[in-house]
Amino acid sequence: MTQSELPVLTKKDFESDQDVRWCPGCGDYSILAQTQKTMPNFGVVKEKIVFISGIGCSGRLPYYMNTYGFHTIHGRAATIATGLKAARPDLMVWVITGDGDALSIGGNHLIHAMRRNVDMKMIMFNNRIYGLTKGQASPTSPIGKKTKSTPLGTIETPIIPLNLVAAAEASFIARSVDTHSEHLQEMMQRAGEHSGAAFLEVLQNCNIFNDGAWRDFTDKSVKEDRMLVLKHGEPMIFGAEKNKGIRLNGLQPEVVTIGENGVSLADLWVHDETDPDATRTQILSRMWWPDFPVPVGVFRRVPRPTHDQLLIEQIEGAKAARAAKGPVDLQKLLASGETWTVK
Amino acid sequence: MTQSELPVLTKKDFESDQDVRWCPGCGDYSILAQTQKTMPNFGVVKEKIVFISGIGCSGRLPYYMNTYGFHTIHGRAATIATGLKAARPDLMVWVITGDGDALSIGGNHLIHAMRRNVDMKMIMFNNRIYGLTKGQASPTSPIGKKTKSTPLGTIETPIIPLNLVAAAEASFIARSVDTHSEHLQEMMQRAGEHSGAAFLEVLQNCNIFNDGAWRDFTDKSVKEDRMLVLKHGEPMIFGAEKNKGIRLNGLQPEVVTIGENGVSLADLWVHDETDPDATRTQILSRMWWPDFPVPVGVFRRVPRPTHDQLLIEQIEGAKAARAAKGPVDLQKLLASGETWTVK
Amino acid sequence: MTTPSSGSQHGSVTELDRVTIRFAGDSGDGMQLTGSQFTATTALFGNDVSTLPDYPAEIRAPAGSLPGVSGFQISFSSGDIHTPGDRPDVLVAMNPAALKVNLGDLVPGGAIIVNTDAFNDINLRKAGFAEDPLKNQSLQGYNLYEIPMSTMVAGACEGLGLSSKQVELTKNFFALGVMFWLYERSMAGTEKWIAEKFAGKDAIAEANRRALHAGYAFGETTEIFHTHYRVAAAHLPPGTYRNITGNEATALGFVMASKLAERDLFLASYPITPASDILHQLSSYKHLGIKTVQSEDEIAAIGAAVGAAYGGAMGMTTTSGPGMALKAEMLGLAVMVELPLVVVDVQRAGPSTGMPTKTEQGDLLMSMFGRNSDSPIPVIAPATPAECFTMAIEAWRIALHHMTPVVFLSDAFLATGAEPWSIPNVADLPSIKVENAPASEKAGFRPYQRDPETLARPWAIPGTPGLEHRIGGLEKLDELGTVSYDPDNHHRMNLLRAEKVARVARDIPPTEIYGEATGDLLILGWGSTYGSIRSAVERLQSRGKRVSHAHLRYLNPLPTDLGEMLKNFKHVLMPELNAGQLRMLIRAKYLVDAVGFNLVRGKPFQIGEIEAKAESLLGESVEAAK
Amino acid sequence: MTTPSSGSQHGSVTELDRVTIRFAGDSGDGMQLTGSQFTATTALFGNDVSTLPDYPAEIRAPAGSLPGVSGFQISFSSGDIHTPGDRPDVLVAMNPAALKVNLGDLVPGGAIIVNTDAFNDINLRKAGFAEDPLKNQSLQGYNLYEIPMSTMVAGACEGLGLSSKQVELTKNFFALGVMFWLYERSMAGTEKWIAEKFAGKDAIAEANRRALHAGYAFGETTEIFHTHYRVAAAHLPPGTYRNITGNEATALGFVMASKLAERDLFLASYPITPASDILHQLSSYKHLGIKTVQSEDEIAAIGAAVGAAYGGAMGMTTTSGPGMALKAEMLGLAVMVELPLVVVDVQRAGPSTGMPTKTEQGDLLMSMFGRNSDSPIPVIAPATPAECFTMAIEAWRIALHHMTPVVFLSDAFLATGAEPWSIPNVADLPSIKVENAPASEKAGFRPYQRDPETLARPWAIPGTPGLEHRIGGLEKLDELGTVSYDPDNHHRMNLLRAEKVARVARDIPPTEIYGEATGDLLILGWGSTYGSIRSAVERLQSRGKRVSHAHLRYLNPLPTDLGEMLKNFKHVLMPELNAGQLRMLIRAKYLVDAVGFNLVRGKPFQIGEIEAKAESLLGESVEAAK
Ligand SMILES: Cc1ncc(C[n+]2csc(CCOP(=O)(O)OP(=O)(O)O)c2C)c(N)n1
Ligand SMILES: Cc1ncc(C[n+]2csc(CCOP(=O)(O)OP(=O)(O)O)c2C)c(N)n1
Ligand code: SF4
Ligand code: SF4
Ligand SMILES: [Mg+2]
Ligand SMILES: [Mg+2]
Repeated sequence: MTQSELPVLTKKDFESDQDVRWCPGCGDYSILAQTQKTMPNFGVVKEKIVFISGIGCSGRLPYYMNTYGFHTIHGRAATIATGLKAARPDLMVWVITGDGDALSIGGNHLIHAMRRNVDMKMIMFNNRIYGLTKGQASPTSPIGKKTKSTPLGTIETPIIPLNLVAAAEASFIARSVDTHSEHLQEMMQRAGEHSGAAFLEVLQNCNIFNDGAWRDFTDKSVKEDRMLVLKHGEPMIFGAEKNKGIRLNGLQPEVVTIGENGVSLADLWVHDETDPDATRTQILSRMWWPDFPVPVGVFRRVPRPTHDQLLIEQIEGAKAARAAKGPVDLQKLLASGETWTVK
Repeated sequence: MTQSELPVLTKKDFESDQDVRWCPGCGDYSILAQTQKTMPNFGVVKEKIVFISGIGCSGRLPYYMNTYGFHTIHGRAATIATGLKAARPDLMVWVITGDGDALSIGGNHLIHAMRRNVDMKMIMFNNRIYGLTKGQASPTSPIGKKTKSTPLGTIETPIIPLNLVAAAEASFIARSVDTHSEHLQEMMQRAGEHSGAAFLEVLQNCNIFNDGAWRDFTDKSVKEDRMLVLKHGEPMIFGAEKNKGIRLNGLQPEVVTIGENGVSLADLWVHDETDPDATRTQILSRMWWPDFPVPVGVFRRVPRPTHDQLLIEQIEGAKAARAAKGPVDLQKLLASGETWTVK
Repeated sequence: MTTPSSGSQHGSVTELDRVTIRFAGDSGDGMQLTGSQFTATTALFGNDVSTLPDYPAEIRAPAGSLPGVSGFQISFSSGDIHTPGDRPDVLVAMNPAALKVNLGDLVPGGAIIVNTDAFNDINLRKAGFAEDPLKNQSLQGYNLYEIPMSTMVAGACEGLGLSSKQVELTKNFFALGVMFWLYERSMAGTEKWIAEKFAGKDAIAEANRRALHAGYAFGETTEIFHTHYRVAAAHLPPGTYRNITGNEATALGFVMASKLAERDLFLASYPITPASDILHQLSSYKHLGIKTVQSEDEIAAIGAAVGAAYGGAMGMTTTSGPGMALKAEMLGLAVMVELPLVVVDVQRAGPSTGMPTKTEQGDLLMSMFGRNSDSPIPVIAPATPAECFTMAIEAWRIALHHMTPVVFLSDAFLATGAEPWSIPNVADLPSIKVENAPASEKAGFRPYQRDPETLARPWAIPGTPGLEHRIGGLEKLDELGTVSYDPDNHHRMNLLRAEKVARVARDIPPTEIYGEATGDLLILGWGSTYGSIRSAVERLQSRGKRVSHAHLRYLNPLPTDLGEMLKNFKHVLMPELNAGQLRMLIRAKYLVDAVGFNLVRGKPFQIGEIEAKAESLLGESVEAAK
Repeated sequence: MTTPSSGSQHGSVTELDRVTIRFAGDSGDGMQLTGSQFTATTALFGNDVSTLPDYPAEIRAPAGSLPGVSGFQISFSSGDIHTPGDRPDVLVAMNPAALKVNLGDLVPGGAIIVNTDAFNDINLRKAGFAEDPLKNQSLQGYNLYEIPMSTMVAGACEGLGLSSKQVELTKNFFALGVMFWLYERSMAGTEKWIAEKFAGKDAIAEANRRALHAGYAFGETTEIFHTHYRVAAAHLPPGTYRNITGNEATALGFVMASKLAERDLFLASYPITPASDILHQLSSYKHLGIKTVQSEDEIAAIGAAVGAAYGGAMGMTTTSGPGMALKAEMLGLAVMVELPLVVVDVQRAGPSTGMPTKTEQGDLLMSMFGRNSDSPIPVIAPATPAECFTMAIEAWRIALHHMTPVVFLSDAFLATGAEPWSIPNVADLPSIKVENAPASEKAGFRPYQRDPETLARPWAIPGTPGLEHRIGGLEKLDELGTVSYDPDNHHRMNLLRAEKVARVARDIPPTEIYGEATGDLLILGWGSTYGSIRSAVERLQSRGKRVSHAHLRYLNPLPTDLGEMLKNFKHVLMPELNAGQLRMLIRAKYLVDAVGFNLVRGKPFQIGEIEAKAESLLGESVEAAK
């Protein structure tokens, strides 16, 4: 994307003239605010930024961004982003989606966009419910969750989004929380800076149909003890007293207290977001409250050529190879194979 | 499924009158033969067995089985199996699919069938190519693979099927090879015996459009040294001399030679297919020749209530609860809410 | 004329035969609740009623904003009525935005009841009023009733220890109380509802009860209303009635169909407005043995339904336009394997995402032709909310007896609109049972050997000894059902599939005609336009016009008596909430120059619009209408 | 009369003006190759040719089995021809199965050339022959030529050190050699091809060359053929020609369109028979800067195409029936956001999976109506393989100039059939370029402000300063393009979308009529039925019948001159390879009693069938035909 003239833009520049239409108190407001705050940092002129969304409450975000925006159809945003980025490598493409949009109807496109390493930054608003359609179960709803479509509780094992995208070899994987503004901004910043398919899960509160879905561990009062903020190259420490940590026992992570029965800093699992092997992310993604603190931060960030880069490479390569044989002549192309002339 | 009268059936009983129409030399022949051989072992009467397939060369298998069979449409076999099994828990449902059918167009249904633990046994014929459509790249084609649709080679990171279904919490995960008849039969047997969603990947040779895709390690002459046959509860040993093994170094498996620089049997990673944590499967699924021997066998087998069981449970529970309030009266149901009578 | 006859003595009573009221307020003001409470009471009282909720697409737009306005219209009468009324006689506006949005629809001289407390500067600005309409002359020409509702409920609820915010929430019950007094309704039903709804929350319950009574008392004691109104009970045919929406009737219809067919019902569906409620309701019937699955998408949903049907259950799926589009390929498979299946499309305004909460009749041609190659499927459509019950059973009767998928076309107006329903006697409903193919000893079962009468193939479900066979999407050899590429066989099978569906026409009731069998104009409709067309025709006939009404429930195949019927009228007018979809089918089939009346505004026709259009046609100039 | 005039002297020559040959053998026998070699040489020689390959759906059925038979038919002539011929005059049958499958099509008295070596017991049984047809009388009435081809090539290839299996593989070149001699063709082209193809594999190359010459020599020296045949060069209009299939022409047409529009071409597609070759060919044009993606499914493919179009590229997707069905919802989005897009549907026999390699015209109505609500899209269809080139450019011209998705309907027959194509001069082709909306300083850009003439909206691509805006599937406010639920706006936008597509009709060539502008019968067709209809009409006209032919390339909107044209004929006959899809549109729009002729057998009409149908109509009794 062009870094050419670096215009000094502010949050205001990224606010559209549409008034925002989410329920009062919805977590989406904060996500929108952080998005608008983060955009100026990339030094990308706003006409080169595109927000593509599917359908859902989350899907309305592009209307509120004063950039190019495309509110597409349910579950297919990733496919449109794939075509757009392939056609226009110069653009910065963001995809906004929900847990139903990305994991239910859109699950297949998600996997394939990730394995292709399409250079898009996908933010998934995970509220563990279908908001726009007024409260049905989503693929992240916990077993037993009673919703309009599951009055006796769901009977389906939920999908762990980050484990799934790791299986699809996503090159950037992160998680944050709607109300943890600074952290969310940082994650957006990191996602935006990554070259390749970035997947950012945002734990979002739907106060109307699934209020408090994450509160147990995201609440300000408890988050230090119940969430683990991953930091690259640092041992996994958490807790209000910063005295708890994660140790690996074989493949099994376990919670330990530093100083207690001989556990020292050195024993802790040190995070490495650049670990080429996605296994680490898959283990971290399974850590969940109350057994574990819930990890947030950048799980994975590995370099890999993007889909559009590889596509262009092939084209440039083919052009060069062809150029060696002289200029391309369409007339010749049409006449390829046996021809004959009638006088 | 009914074990009632146990008829003594043979392979012949499961051969339909249709003549088989695959290319001479296709790996599908062997898979069909092992399938027909295995069926009698379940003591299930043949009218209670159903084979459902998508579209592809693999999709033709049901025509050759003298059971109930449904050759559906591309990528959707899992959805049809889901409805069939929910409606008819008494049936034994097999799903036959290909790498394109299951992972490309059908990827989303695959994930959701697995997380729901639909009691179906899915056999995926993986030939790393689109056979029926005469040779395009599939999601398992290696990067750089030249095909009709990718004349300069694919640029997409392939999907590791077993890693993906593990991310979807499949309760039974296994791999075998078309030509390894006994092992393949054993895997089908185990899949058939599992209650819940079973996923069996069969490395299959398409001798017309992708000949020798697996030969490097499946060939009789080399397989001992290049493949790892997983056995529950046993250390991971391989090699013609049975002297090589797999040791875990942190999260990283590594190949070691028993007896060399102090490595003993005790150091080897012991396989546990009942490991509740799918991480093991995800690590094993990433082991690949030439860095590692390619694992075959049962990667994972964990008990979990099936989708149809849970559905029936809810229904029985609701019926019981309701029965307590007296018999269901449809007339009353229609009249629920405020009613009034006009004389 | 329905507005208070000013000058009359307080306490006096005005007799009316029909009143249309619209409750309008902020999404947070509980207007849908207020409306349904008034509806229930009014229905109970014995009036014929028809209702139409109208809520914003946004989950919850900003308080006080124009998009945030939620409305509920009810029309009730001493005679029988078919629509929620073209334009309200009375508008209850809880805030400026509600007034702004709805004033245009009010009849001239209509009554406006406002909550003056909500008319503050902020709200006025949000609603885009330059100045307070209550203060300037802009509402002349209406009967304006200004009530400080918030203040009144605050007073009424003193001492209950509730927050002012909680108290404020009761003002809709105050408004309801006023309306109850105004139209001589009993508060009993609502009081009962409050007691149940807020059981345990005594203070809240009491607050709402007080607000209700305060409103009623206000009407009675204050001078502001010079009269109240009496709308006598309607003379509905005898029977036990309830009020029912189309989605409710649809869900109950399927439950009943399953009972009448003595087969398990299986629903797989993916949520989508305005169809979701059918999924919700059937999901709550687990105790009836109904199996429901919320699938990962619409393709998976119809796939699961096909799988269940293959297994011998009554497999079905419910959706709306965009979801219906996704089911096309799987529907084609169902046509090829000839399994019974019911697909419900609750149509909404499109194309694409369109206006998800608004009504339209745009999916008829997609249902007919939205599949690769010739792929015939019966299509039926209910005409009123209550009729969804009967037609849901019809859908299954056809699917089962003809071994075919059937499309059931409802729409947003039917789905959410309500009317009194004369509850049928379950014992009187005829069986729609069909048998599975029986087990067989001898080899050579023929899965495509057809019933000579219906051309239906046998339903040979897995588990039946001796019938093991294979089916699929590839063309089948006639009778044997094995794969065949034989050219003539393919042609024959295409004809058979078409003929099988065509023969459904032998099996449907004759087309009713309302009015003379011959005349100047036949108004031909289908689906939810029934009410507006029927009312318009009643008016036209009452003015001596030779106009009749025919309304199709069976769109494919078309009734065999239709061709004749069309010939007997000078003109044929076809009002549709689309660009003329059924009209195209009729013109192509009968070469009749049917004239279209097509408005796609996301809402039902107004009676007057159809009336006017008919008049213009009767005044000749068919050309103009083309 | 095209069979050898027996009795004539050896070496004598018979003049013919048209010959139709079918090469048939096992899938492994290389019949497609043999056919295309004969075609290339024959085209080079200057005949007009038309070909039709016919291979089994199975990848490779068992050797010698009936489903394993692969055929290739070529018709060549000294005059110009439009079809690969109804029935072959000569059948080359490499094994019993090939004889069994194809004998029925052969003209009475036709010639049969068989490889006797393949007529052993096993093969005879596989083909289901009770006894050897060469030995009994069953082939009386044909001219049978028995040649032990395997034996002959074995002899010819001695000393090359090849396995007998390898040698056996050359027998198709032997057969080719025989045919070359029989029809006075040069072997040069094929020899060249062999040299290139087997470069490096000298022994193989030599073996094939020897087999070819052996066949030729066999014809020359043996007594078995009493004559050989001369089909003089045709008098095609001057120009440089090549032989081309519909899929090749389609792919080249899109390359050319991209050049003429001066925009990048982007193709996202999911493989499906018979459309895959377009993806394959365009994927091989990376050096031309064409970007191709094989998507995970058809929805993703059209999604990516829409994304590319949004970005300003020429985004397109290619598919066949079942895949087309899956694209419905995304096509609806493209209609709503009004972006240019081309969707190619190479139709195949359905419904559902149907007969994937066979041809049909069954997707017209799906293309027109297969989306939720009224969602108008232009639909065009090429009439011949070579015409796919021109129409591919037309598709893009319309898409770009009218800012709309366009459906391009090809079919399996066009896709795989071939004909000589007079290669256009690139320099002569007109530009189809359109401009993007220019950057703007001032605020308030209106993404739905339309061109007054075409009603096209501006193409405002991301990256353009000052045009930042949002689009989507929700209904748009006229001009501004913001989300709107306004009822009248929705109605207006629906009319605008319809009118925009209707205006494409201002922009298409007048409908050509072949024959008189008035008469007894107009045969109206579209798509690949062109050749059969035109040939039938030529014959009818030559017999003095007042029959004309009009062939539509533009199916939506229909040409404005069509209505008038239809009025000028007593009867209108519409042959379609479907149940009457275009006929329904024509009848509905013009209220003309067009009669259908509908055969769905997975193959083109035979000229004679259309001729006969026309005759029966001309002999009145239109009723019967209904
Ligand atoms: C094809 C299609 N199917 C269904 C819908 C209805 N629909 C709209 S949003 C949605 C799910 C929303 O859930 P999620 O993605 O979690 O977004 P949220 O509203 O929770 O932010 C559904 C089912 C649709 N618009 N289109
Ligand atoms: C909706 C749809 N899209 C595309 C196709 C064409 N098609 C048939 S099989 C197939 C892929 C086959 O590959 P795979 O699943 O790997 O099976 P294989 O033939 O290799 O066994 C495709 C693309 C189709 N039949 N239906
Ligand atoms: S429904 Fe939930 S997610 Fe949607 S806007 Fe309201 S609070 Fe937010
Ligand atoms: S194409 Fe490949 S997979 Fe298909 S039948 Fe032939 S060999 Fe087997
Ligand atoms: Mg959600
Ligand atoms: Mg494959």
